[in-house]
Amino acid sequence: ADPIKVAAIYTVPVEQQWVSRIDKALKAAQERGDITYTFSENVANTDYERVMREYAEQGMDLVVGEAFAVERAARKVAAEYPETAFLMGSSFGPAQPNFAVFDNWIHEPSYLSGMIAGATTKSNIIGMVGGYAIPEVNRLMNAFMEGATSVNPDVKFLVTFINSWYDPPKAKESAFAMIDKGADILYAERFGVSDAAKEKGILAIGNVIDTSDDYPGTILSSALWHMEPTVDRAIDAVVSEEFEPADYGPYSFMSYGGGSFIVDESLAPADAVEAAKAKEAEINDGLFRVNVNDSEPKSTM
Amino acid sequence: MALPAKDAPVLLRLDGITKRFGALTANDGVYLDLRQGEILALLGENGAGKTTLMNILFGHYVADEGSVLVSRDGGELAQLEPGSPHAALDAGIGMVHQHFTLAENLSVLDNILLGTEKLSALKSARAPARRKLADLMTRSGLTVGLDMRVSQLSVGEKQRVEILKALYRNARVLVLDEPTAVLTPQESDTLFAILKKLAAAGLGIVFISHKLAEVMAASHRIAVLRGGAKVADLPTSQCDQRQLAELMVGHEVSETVRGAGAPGDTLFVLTGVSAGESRESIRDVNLELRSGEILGIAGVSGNGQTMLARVISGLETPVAGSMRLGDRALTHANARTMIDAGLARIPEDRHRDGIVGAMTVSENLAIEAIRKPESQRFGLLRFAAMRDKAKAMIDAYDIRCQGEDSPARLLSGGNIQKIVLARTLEGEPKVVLAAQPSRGLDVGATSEVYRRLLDARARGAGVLLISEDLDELMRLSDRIAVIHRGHLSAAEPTETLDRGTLGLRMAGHTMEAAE
Amino acid sequence: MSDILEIFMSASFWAAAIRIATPLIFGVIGALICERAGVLNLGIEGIFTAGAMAGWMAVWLGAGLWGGVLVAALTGGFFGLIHAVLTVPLGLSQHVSGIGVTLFATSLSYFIYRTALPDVASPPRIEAFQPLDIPVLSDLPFLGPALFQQTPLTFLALFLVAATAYVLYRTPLGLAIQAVGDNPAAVESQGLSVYGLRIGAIVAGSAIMALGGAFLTMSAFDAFFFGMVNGRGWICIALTVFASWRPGKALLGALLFGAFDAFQVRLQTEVGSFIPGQMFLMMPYILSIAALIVVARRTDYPRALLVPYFKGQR
Amino acid sequence: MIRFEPRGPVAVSRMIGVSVTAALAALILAAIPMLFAGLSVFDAYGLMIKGAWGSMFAFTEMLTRAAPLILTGLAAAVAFRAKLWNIGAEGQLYAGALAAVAVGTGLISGPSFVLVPAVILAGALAGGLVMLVPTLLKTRLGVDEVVTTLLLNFVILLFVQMMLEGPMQDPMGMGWPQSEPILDEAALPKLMDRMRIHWGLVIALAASLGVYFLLKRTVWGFEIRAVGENAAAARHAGIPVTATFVRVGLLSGALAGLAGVGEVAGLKGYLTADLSPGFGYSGIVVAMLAGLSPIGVVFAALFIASIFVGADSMSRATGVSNYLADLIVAISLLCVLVSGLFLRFRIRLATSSPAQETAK
Ligand SMILES: Nc1ncnc2c1ncn2[C@@H]1O[C@H](COP(=O)(O)OP(=O)(O)OP(=O)(O)O)[C@@H](O)[C@H]1O
Ligand SMILES: Nc1ncnc2c1ncn2[C@@H]1O[C@H](COP(=O)(O)OP(=O)(O)OP(=O)(O)O)[C@@H](O)[C@H]1O
Ligand SMILES: [Mg+2]
Ligand SMILES: [Mg+2]
Repeated sequence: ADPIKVAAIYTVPVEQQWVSRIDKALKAAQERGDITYTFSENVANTDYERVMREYAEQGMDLVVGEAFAVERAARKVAAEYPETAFLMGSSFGPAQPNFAVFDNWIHEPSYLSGMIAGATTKSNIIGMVGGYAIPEVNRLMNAFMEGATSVNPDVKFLVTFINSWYDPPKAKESAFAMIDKGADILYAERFGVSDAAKEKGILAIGNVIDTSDDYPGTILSSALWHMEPTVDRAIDAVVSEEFEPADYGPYSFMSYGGGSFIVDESLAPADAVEAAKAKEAEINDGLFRVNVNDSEPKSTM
Repeated sequence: MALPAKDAPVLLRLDGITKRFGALTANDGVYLDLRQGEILALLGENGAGKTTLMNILFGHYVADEGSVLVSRDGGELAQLEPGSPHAALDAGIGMVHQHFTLAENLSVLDNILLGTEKLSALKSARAPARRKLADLMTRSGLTVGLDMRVSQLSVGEKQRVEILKALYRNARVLVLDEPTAVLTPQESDTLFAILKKLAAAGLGIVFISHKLAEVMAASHRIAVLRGGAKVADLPTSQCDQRQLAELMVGHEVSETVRGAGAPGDTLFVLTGVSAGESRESIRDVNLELRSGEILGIAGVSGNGQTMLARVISGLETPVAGSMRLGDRALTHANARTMIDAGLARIPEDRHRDGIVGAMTVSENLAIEAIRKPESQRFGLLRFAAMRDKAKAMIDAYDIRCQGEDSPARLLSGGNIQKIVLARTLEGEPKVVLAAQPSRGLDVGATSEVYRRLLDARARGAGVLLISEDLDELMRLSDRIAVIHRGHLSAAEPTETLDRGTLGLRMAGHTMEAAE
Repeated sequence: MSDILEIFMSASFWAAAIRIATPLIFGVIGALICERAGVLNLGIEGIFTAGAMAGWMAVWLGAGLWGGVLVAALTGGFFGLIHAVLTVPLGLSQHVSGIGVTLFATSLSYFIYRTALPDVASPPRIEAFQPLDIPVLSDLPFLGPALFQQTPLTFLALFLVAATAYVLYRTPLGLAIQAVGDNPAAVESQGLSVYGLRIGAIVAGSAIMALGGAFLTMSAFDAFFFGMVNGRGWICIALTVFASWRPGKALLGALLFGAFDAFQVRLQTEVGSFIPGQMFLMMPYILSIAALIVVARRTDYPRALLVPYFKGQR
Repeated sequence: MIRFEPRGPVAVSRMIGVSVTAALAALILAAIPMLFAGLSVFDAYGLMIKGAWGSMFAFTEMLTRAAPLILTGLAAAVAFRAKLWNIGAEGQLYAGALAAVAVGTGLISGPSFVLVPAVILAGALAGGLVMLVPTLLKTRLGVDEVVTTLLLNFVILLFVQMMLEGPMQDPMGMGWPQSEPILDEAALPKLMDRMRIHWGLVIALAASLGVYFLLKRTVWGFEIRAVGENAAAARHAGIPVTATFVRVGLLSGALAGLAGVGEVAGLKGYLTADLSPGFGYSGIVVAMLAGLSPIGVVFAALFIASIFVGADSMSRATGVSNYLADLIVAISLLCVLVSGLFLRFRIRLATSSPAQETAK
């Protein structure tokens, strides 16, 4: 069969952790010959609707994107182009006839990486630097904090948001400030945090993408997001003309391979690794559910 | 006055200079020689092309035709590279511009050094420069504090810096564009003494002036420009003032004479007014102006005249004292209320305060009356009415311009002053404040200003004339007061005063000592 | 309260303040040089971006760190030249030309970066400048970690402050630059070229600004990101006024800003749960405005700032 | 050595000639990055034109993007006329949007003919008040407004974020920092079905006529021009300088605020902290391209919007990085800027030989 035509619309540059996962999954599908792929990055809010329409007008079979700040417009456009399938990142539910949603539901591996961090910290202080306090970020941080306190009730958290998706120097400064306050593990929601950890010789927790090659000996554990299960299912559905406006969110769960957890065993205590692995199995078997808490995390010191 | 030798070598030759600005010919085939040791005065009406000619000589402008020849080191005349001040400086030409060209944020020393050292030098060589300048200052008599910031200098001092700049560069030709326009009589006298000394030492000097008396006193030779062309070039000894005035304007000029006045009641009163904080402040000023008189205020610039004018113009609020016009208290008035109260103000800096250059002549004529029913209705401008009125004023005041819709910035100083006169005197004001009303104006324009002020007086208005020109004050004023360091003396009838007394008081000799 | 005192007592706080201040020092010195010559350079935000991108890319392509610094400076100079040509001989509005240069430099940098590196999942990294370990000095108690464990670019910035002050106040060139920003006619009547001085100052100033950008990608961080300059250039424009166009005060202003930023980052973790984070982030801007109100009366502007000079025009 | 001589009135033919030359220069320069990206230049330009003017959809999209640019352009133009350097239209736009949302999401209720004007008024007022701060700081305390307006942009944006994460956050927004949607009765009506083009454009066009009329025909306009050209002389002539600055500040801020109203009440329906892709800054560019003429602002905004929308669409059709669109806008801007100079000045190459000079 001919490859189907897929377009993606990103509101940030493709290097950003989040969209880089979507981009990667789509590029892989293109490599396989399943799709042709094109994208627009850094699309301003004002322009989002136009870009969606343009792609729809160009006869794209599937449009992938993030509807977070443009929910209403995105849904309206989708409704006007029933021939095109839309798979959009969204905090809300799917909509008839063609608007499917996804989100980065990696609170499970975040919980696990929290368990590792909680068991590894010596100062009992963990610093967390985030971009904005939005649900997608909050839920991962909260899961991480819960995981850490579950193994170490004494652990305290420092939380800062830098109010920017991209300002590595600033994220780095926030991280330095936390190290000054005694943090010996940093939760690296943004670029820049791991650099501070590396420079000061402490540990960092990765998020969404695997950066352990960039910071050997620094990344203690990471919660990774994989868009392949989500994207591939959507592509299959479009190819087989069975695309439904469903919630693809669960395909980011660990049980579907949408999320995964890695740990550098040379840096973590063996029993902690063992406990986390055990919890991982419980989650995959459906025996343990990680809480979803979208409220803004606060410092506990 | 000792003349330079007839066969003194020619230092500089302007050879058929023509310069056009669009349709206007500012210089029209001008030939001019300057010999070593000679002081040449350049005369002409406003807009006759004097400044333009000097700017071409100095390389600010490039002539459309003709060339400038200079003798380097007393040798053969050689063509000067046009359009390059740098080349002019190298050839020993120094210029003191009509508007000072000093960086106010630098010290006197640094202003003089500017451009004399290699820009790649790692350090400004101030010490040797100081020594050379000390020597220059004693020889020429041009003294000024080298470490003062230029912004703190008086006009006279700035002028000295300008000349020092030229001398420091070993100028052999010195050009001064209206050097005395802003100087007091004493300062002017000093300046000309210095110029004579410099000429005797071998410099060639060209100066521009509108003041015929000083031209007669200080020059060896006089050249007159009219409409861009040279109309006369004579030894000073063969000239007289009346003849020069006629040469400049092209027709006979009548002397302005002040008839006997009929002063009426007291109109405008300042009681114990103080304003300002710096050295340009006024302290406890008392003043009474009667209707039908001209009250002159004499003083060396920088003694508070500017502040006094600002207070009376409604631009500055006094910190103490009161101000009254008739029964109306005006102490806290702003410009608007002053105008409405019937006070006309002619500003000393007509380019800065008098006109909005980018707006048209007609708009500038209407600006003070823009909220009056004659110019607007329901907040909408009445263009036709404004234009008609402008045309009438242009005729009545003989404002030379390319129509009422041309931008005011293109007009010459004299014509700009006429705009100000027209719009302020138009409403038959009760009081007229005229600050330096003839500064920089030519003979014709000056006599026009005088006539208008005398007319106002005849009509019964009170005129307050602030001026640094003693001749002007003596000629126009019924009474004269002197301002010194912010204090205003009591006014005395002009008949009881003479130039010498006034000059001394302006210089700060106390009233008692003078009497 | 004691927590707050503790912040000021820590060497790492002061080290952070200097680090955060470094790009601002480059920026404010560059802006100051341009404005002293009479030209406002709102291209600074774009020149920061271009310097950040070009410097980083040069290193990434193998030019070596100092090679990267040089490339950044040349890039800044190039964009400065555009601004200079538009505003000096052509006399165009300095605001618009500056904003135009910012647009141009930013979009060109992004376009080149993206076209050269279309397929990067995460931004490629370089081996950035490392903090120096100066014998003796770096080991001093408190002062060592606070002042002397910085990267070479920070020392370059400090050196540039001193050099700029020296040139401005002690050399013929500096005097000419000051004069041309005050009264171009004074410069021209002394045989110097107004255009030459202004163009030169803008190019040099812009080259220095670009180093501020280079610091971000080669010292503060080790990769280039879109939007990474994030308003730092604009801050420098404000700091220049704050500093009354004096290099010493410019350094002080940048350090104050850096200290405040470092402080708010630390304070946020202390009281972040009570006060919205944006309040902290607003503070530097509000304080800058407050500072301007205090200094406004006393500053003397370069009088010719924003005024184009046309030879021989009325 | 280049020399400039100011020209008098410009002939229409010359105006057209210069504009065409500028456009050609821009096309040629913009071709360089296109070639660099491996595009066929002619196809690319074809796609650009199609992307901005080639269909009703493209055309309305272009107009939609032009509407806020007209308003921010006017904001800059009117302020710059008085030499009040308002660089803060971006912040004022957000203030306007914030106020529109505050009023339009249920603060008051009523029919459209009440709510829509209320929203518009609130936005204009908010923008104006924001600009009042730097204006008063300038007139009362002598604080440079370039810097204060610039800095206030950041303060206001942070304030908007704070409100969107705090009191004004949409409770139904799943925690996203965004406001509640504007009530349907408070939204600016659309101009066409299925298109995004809305009444904001009409407001913008009306505003440009209004500002033109104000500057040209009214006493206030006269005073604005006088203060802008020579504040000292205006003051001496009795024009209330401070009051004029305050009026101009309020008007300029209000116009920028209206841009925010249009974006939020006409286009998006709710407020997020990334509402504007720099419309405030682009407004300055628009104003200067227009030579500060209020009518010219409309055309300049259409020009900028066409270039951006066209180039953006072209980059998508060709699969080239869409940063190309911004780059082409920047290049066009620089070219048009330079060309404006040829209209205002006669440019001569002065050589050192006077003979050559006369030969010209
Ligand atoms: N740059 C210029 N552009 C256009 N016209 C000019 C320019 N410079 C001078 N002019 C015009 O050329 C004529 C001569 O001007 P110039 O300044 O030489 O007169 P002036 O004799 O020095 O007058 P004043 O006594 O008022 O100083 C005037 O009509 C003036 O308006
Ligand atoms: N020459 C000037 N150049 C630039 N700005 C000026 C100038 N003169 C005045 N201003 C600006 O105008 C502001 C207001 O001046 P001022 O309050 O004296 O005006 P005013 O005529 O008294 O107005 P009002 O009658 O409304 O009080 C000054 O603070 C200054 O910012
Ligand atoms: Mg003259
Ligand atoms: Mg006032």
